[in-house]
Amino acid sequence: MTSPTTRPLLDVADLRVAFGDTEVVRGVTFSIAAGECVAIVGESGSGKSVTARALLGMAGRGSHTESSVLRVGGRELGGAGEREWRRARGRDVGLILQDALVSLDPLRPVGREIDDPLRIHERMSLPERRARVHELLASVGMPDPDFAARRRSGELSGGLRQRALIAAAIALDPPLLIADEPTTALDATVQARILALIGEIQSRGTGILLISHDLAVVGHLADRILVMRAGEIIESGTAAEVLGAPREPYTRQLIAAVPSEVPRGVPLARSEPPIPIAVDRSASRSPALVAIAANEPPLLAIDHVSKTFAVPGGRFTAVEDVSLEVRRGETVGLVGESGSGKTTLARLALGLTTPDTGEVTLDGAPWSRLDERTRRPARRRIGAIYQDPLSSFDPRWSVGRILADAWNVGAPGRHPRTADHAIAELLEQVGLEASVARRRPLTLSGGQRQRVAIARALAASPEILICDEPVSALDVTIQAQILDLLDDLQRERGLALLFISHDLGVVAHMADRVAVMQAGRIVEAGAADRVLAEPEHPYTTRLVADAPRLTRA
Amino acid sequence: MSELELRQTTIDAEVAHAPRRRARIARLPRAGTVVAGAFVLFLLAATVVPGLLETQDPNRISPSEAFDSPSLAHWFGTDESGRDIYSRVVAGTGTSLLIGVTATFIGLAFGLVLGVLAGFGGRVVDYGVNRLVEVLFAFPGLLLALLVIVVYGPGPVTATIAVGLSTAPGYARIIRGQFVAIRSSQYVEAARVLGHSRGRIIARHVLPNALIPIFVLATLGVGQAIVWAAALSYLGLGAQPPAAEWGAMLAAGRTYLSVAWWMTVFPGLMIVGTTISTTVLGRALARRGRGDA
Amino acid sequence: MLLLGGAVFVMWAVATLTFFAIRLIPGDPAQAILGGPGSQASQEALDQVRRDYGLDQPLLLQYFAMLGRLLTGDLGDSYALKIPVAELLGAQIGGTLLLAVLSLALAWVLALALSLVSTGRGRIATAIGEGVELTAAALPQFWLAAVLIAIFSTGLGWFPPVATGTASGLVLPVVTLAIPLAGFLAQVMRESLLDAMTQPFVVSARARGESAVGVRLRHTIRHAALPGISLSGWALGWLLSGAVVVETIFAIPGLGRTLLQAVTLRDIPVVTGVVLLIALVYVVMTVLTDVASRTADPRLRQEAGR
Amino acid sequence: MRAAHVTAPSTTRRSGFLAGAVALVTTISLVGCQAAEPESSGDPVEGGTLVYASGDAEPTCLDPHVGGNYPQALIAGQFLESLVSRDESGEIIPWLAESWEPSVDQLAWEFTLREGIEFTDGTPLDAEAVKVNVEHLKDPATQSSTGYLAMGKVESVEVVSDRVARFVLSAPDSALLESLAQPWTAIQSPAGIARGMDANCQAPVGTGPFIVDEWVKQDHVSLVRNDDYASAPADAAHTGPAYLEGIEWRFVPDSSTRYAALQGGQVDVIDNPQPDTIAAAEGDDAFTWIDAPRPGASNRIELNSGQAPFDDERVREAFIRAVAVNDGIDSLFFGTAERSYSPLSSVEPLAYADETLFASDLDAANTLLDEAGWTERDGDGTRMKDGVRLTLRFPVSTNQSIPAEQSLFEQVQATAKEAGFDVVISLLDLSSWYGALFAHEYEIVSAPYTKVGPDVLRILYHSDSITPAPSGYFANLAQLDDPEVDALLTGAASTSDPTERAALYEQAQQLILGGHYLLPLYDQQNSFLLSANVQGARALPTVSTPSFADAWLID
Repeated sequence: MTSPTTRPLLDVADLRVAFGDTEVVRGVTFSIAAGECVAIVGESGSGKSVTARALLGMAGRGSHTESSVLRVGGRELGGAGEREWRRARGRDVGLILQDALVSLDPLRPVGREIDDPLRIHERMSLPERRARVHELLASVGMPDPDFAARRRSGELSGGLRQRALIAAAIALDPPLLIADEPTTALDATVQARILALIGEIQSRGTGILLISHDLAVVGHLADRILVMRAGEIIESGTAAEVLGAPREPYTRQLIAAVPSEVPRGVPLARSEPPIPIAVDRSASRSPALVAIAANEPPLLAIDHVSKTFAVPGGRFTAVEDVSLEVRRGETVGLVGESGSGKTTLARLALGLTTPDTGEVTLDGAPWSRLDERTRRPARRRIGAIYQDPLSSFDPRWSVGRILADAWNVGAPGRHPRTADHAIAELLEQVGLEASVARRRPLTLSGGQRQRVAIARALAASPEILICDEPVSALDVTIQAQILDLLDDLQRERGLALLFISHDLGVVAHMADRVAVMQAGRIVEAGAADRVLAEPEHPYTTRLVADAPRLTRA
Repeated sequence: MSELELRQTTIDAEVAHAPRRRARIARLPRAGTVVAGAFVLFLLAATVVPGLLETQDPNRISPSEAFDSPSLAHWFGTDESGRDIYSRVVAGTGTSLLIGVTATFIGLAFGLVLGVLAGFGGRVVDYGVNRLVEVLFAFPGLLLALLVIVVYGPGPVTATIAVGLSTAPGYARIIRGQFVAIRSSQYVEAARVLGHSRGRIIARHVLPNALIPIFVLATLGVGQAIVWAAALSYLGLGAQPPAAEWGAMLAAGRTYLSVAWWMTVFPGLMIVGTTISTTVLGRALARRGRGDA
Repeated sequence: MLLLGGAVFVMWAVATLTFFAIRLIPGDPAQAILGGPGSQASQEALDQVRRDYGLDQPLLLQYFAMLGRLLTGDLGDSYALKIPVAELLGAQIGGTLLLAVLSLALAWVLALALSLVSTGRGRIATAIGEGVELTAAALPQFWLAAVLIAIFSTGLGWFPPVATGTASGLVLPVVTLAIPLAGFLAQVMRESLLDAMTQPFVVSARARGESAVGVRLRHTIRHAALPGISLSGWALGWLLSGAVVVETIFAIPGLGRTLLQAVTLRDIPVVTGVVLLIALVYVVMTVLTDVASRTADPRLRQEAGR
Repeated sequence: MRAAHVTAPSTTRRSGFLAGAVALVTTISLVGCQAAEPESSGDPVEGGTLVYASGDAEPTCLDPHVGGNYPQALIAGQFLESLVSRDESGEIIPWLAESWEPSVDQLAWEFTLREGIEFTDGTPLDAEAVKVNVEHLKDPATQSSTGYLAMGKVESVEVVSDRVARFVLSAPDSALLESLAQPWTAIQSPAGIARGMDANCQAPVGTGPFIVDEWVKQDHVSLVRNDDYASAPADAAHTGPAYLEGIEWRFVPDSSTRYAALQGGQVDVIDNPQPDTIAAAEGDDAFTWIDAPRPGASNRIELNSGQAPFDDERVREAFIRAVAVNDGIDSLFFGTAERSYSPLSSVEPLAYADETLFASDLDAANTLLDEAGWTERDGDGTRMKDGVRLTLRFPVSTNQSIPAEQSLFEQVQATAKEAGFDVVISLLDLSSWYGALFAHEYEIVSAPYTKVGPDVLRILYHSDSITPAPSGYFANLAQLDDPEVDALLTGAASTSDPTERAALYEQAQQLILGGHYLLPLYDQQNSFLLSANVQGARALPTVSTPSFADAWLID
């Protein structure tokens, strides 16, 4: 832990940003010293990103920014004009955004993007600049800098392009670097390396302002943490203070919502969580469920299934010889990084894709072998929940119509008036008011949409739900609520869940058994606590090691 | 013909970025929609009851009043035979809109058949239809129109058919694209997972969602069809005298551009006004259909 | 992407379609050969010509004979001008392509400029921009040409109304063709520009100190231009149709005028030749724009590979 | 004995893919150029290239022997010359032939050629060349239409000496000199002809003041001065080479563009100007207007008397009485065209006009229609008889009728409607237009016809012309079938007495007009607008084509 040195790189006092009459940042005060990493934590809409942008004079169109102090690199920029701000951007402050795929211009070679600050701020010759770009790419750990400089962001892997984005931000070695959700879209292993890279930059004396919704990420890097909510900083302190002894209930709620260390069955969102020391996972599991799981044949059985797709110049194997069983009332977690074949496996389970070899059976009966016409009546038994609920709704339909449509499948020919009643009931079950039925999904928040999606899945009275990254797009507290909801519903209805996620923490919290997928194969499977505690396969070991963990104390 | 295709990109963008679009559209002046609505109402009135709006018989000649500039007696002036241009513009609304709407309808109907075949007919049919559409694209639109007219004789009917046919490949390509996009969308997948039949999914999800953007395209197509029919009139192959069709009026007035600007400006304004107002309204309706704004 | 096989198929289908469609046209080809409609050619002359040109053969034989000639690159002789069609069109294609390509380029520039100027600058600018686009797209070329001539030739005397092969003579025809096309292109470009302007990379670029103008010129303009590239094949076809009117008005020798004249004269070999040539241009252009789009935007390559 | 009857429809104005535009003269008649002949100011100046913008269709062959239409005549006059010409009084005057003499039986004509004339390829102009030309015209392989018909009675040409050629006729032909005055029978270099049709079409070789240098299709023909020119016609303003270095003959189909180009100084001369531009140019010192109506028939609307309803003369008269065109002609043609009441062009001295037959009288028209049994009316106000509507199909060629004329037809339509006629105008391209005529799908039609002399009446109104040619063509569009008219026209063509001939033609015209077979409108309009810097240009008094042999440019 570094302590603030004499002269802060950034000094902000009473920063306020308003859009029209709505104030979204309300009196934020903090400072960052050289070599220090300060993190702002908050959920979407808390004003953390607007704060970060305001520090670059880029709060956005139609915004009004004021502050009593806004000193960047020793220069007061409060009330500065665009020209003055431009001189500061890139030179005094660098910015790293989430997902370099869209944060780097997809049509320009990354070398040009990195070159931009050099061209704009420095009088350097072309060869000098080219050499500097090479140097920068090498310094962020790019394997082949010259090759990479000529690539466009879409032609690089997620980790490499994020490195390129960082290289562009530190091109002029700015004393302050703002990282706004720098690792959010990345796989765990990549995330760990990018965080290490940021830590390395920090160790060179650069001040870092880290913006994140993820306490686990923040915990790794930050010296001090500011918790933001509704435009205000409600709590601040050293990382140890905030994570170890949170004063504010909201902070405690945030910490509790992180699922990774919370055992199966313990709600994440509802009450004050106990500070877990060592919890016996199996103890918290309901004995009834275990009994069911043990005695019955698997509800869903995936048996030596393979699937390949034609790609230019050959075939791509998405799923290779995978076997997996889900029993009634059980949650099976499927973990893997992007591109590992998780989603293809989900589609195979749903009967949307037919396997090349192997077979999927439902309740011991053929499933993948059936033709669509025969399979159709049984489809209601398997429900699905997607990462992006909005795109899974017909944009023209209201929530009520969406639910009625699904409900009719569960029991065709039922009376329409009963449907209204059923819809209200479904909405209540997922924690929504009955009036939501009249609204269109577009007008709902992300969490509400996912609740509607769950309600739809339940409407058809399924026996098993395939959940493909159901919470990855949600804020941590919302994620906690959705996970709790799924947990409750499972308990009430005896549902089986195939829970697919890239997030080890979420899977650890949800799953009874875990299967780890890599490059189309299941490399390891077994009871959740065993796999995560004592991984056997090196890949699993690396996943577990790289997963961000909330470190307290 | 297939500026429609260009439009398609626009609409894809609208669909893909519905929330952003909403924010943007909300900023557009509502007055625009109102004005467009009023204009379309005028057009409809002129189509249904032209007699109420005309100030005199649109075909009444009066050589002594030829080339009179706009005045209280003749709001839009008179043409080379002393006919009242305002009354002719009103009288021509029905014909012009009929040409525009029918041609668009023909193009759309052909496009729909081809698009549905390609979108739902399986790989082989899709391939075949796509090649056919490519062939039609490679065939210059105006030539197609010329051939139809030369074979079946000039006149509003053949001009309409000709314009309609030449727009068909553009529509077909767009409609196919719409179908393919919606067919592979997640809400169609969600409906499949619920166990809905193919026919029900097409009827309840694919068609309605595909047709909304196509409706917007069609509103643009109407104006464009009128412009194309006007080009045929310039070549002397469009509407036949004394029909007061806008394109024909524009073509006739071109000769006298230096003598009587009003002969072309007013019919021209009608075409432009029709294109803009139907487009504005079409977009507004599409937004309502999609549920944003 | 049109593969070679697809291209050959398109050419064959266009040739076949043209061959049979043109036979539907009333009018005796033999008369077209003997001085056109209204000629008073004798029965002997008509018979002689029918024999010479194989017009007395069954239709299917004529069709295969035509295909055979096409395979050897022989487009036949013009009925009216009695010179090889290839020679006639060879002299025309350059001018028409030059006209079309210049118009396309100008349309791009105008559309880009309009969308850059009017996008993201508030609702009034947007409304004006959209109004200009729709109006431009709704302008009939023959009328636009007359107005441009009235202003820039007769009024100001800047450009000649008759294109005589000089650069200044091409200005008005190119502008006439480009304005409506620019109206269409701008609508699409505005959309992608707007899309690009909300992308995070714009924030990144500005955070590096790029100015608003710099962002537009170095970043978003490329995104706006992309649909312009991919629509060039279509646009070229549109321009070639428009060339019929514009070449007539500005007295430019070219394919459009040749086509119109050939249809009027029922000069079947010339009509077939022009149609095939335009189809070829379209096919080549489609392939080129496809390649260009993929080069400009690596995302498209990935989609294809997925 | 058959009279010389050779004809073809002519093209006017913008069109031009008509096979023939013959002007065969049966008598020496006065065909004048009514041009406001430009006043020459100052002395001729050497040099400069004149730019001519033609609205007529571009010829498909520059050799007027092939086919033979007006657009070919327009340009061929610049580089080809005929054996004889005519002056403004209508007198035949020497050109390539310095004198001629018919035999007593009128079956042989000896032409003595000028001495020392060479074609521009160096071939001498001799009797052999004349022989080759006539044989070329008569050879079916040449595909000549107009010239072939003009040489109908010429059996052969004999070479009497180097300079004397003897035309041997199958029958007396008083129109021979006029036939030979036409551009379609112009004399070309035998060596040029020997190159074959392709080469000769591209650049015919003649004796004229200019030489074809290059023909860029659809764009222009470059003509350069013939520096050895020495064969000006007898009425030329000067002898010897032209003052101009050359002519750039451009094809500009759009009339507005043509006028704009003239205004901008891009071109020096345009043809086929729109009436409103003529009116505008007339009041402007910067332009000169040459008004040169074509010889032959007037522009008129023919009434198809061969089928219902116009097989009833009362209905024909009713139509002619019902329509009003005078105001329309005034306003649409801006005073540049004068109403005609004759079947013949006003440049024909034997033209007979009767204005009283054409006075508009709606009441009379209604009475006549009532008498004819067209008493019912349908919802539109169109008259009906036995359930048949009084519909008049009116095919209009967009290639032949300028916009003003099309507008006039719309006015005809509007005024005829008041009497209960439903006139259905179809705007057609030339091929479709002929198709409609050949199929008799018309009740009224307007078809211009250029031919020097009143013999055009025989072409248009003799019952022989009802029978279609193999191609389907027939000239008697009114389907006038009257033995009395036939007898008068045949007699007029064969008589050698000018007074008797004039009387016969007058009687024939009285019958044709009195039978209400046609509605004359105005002369076949043929105008040129010249920039004021063009001096000394004129329209030749043969078929009113422009001549630039005496023209020069001032700056």
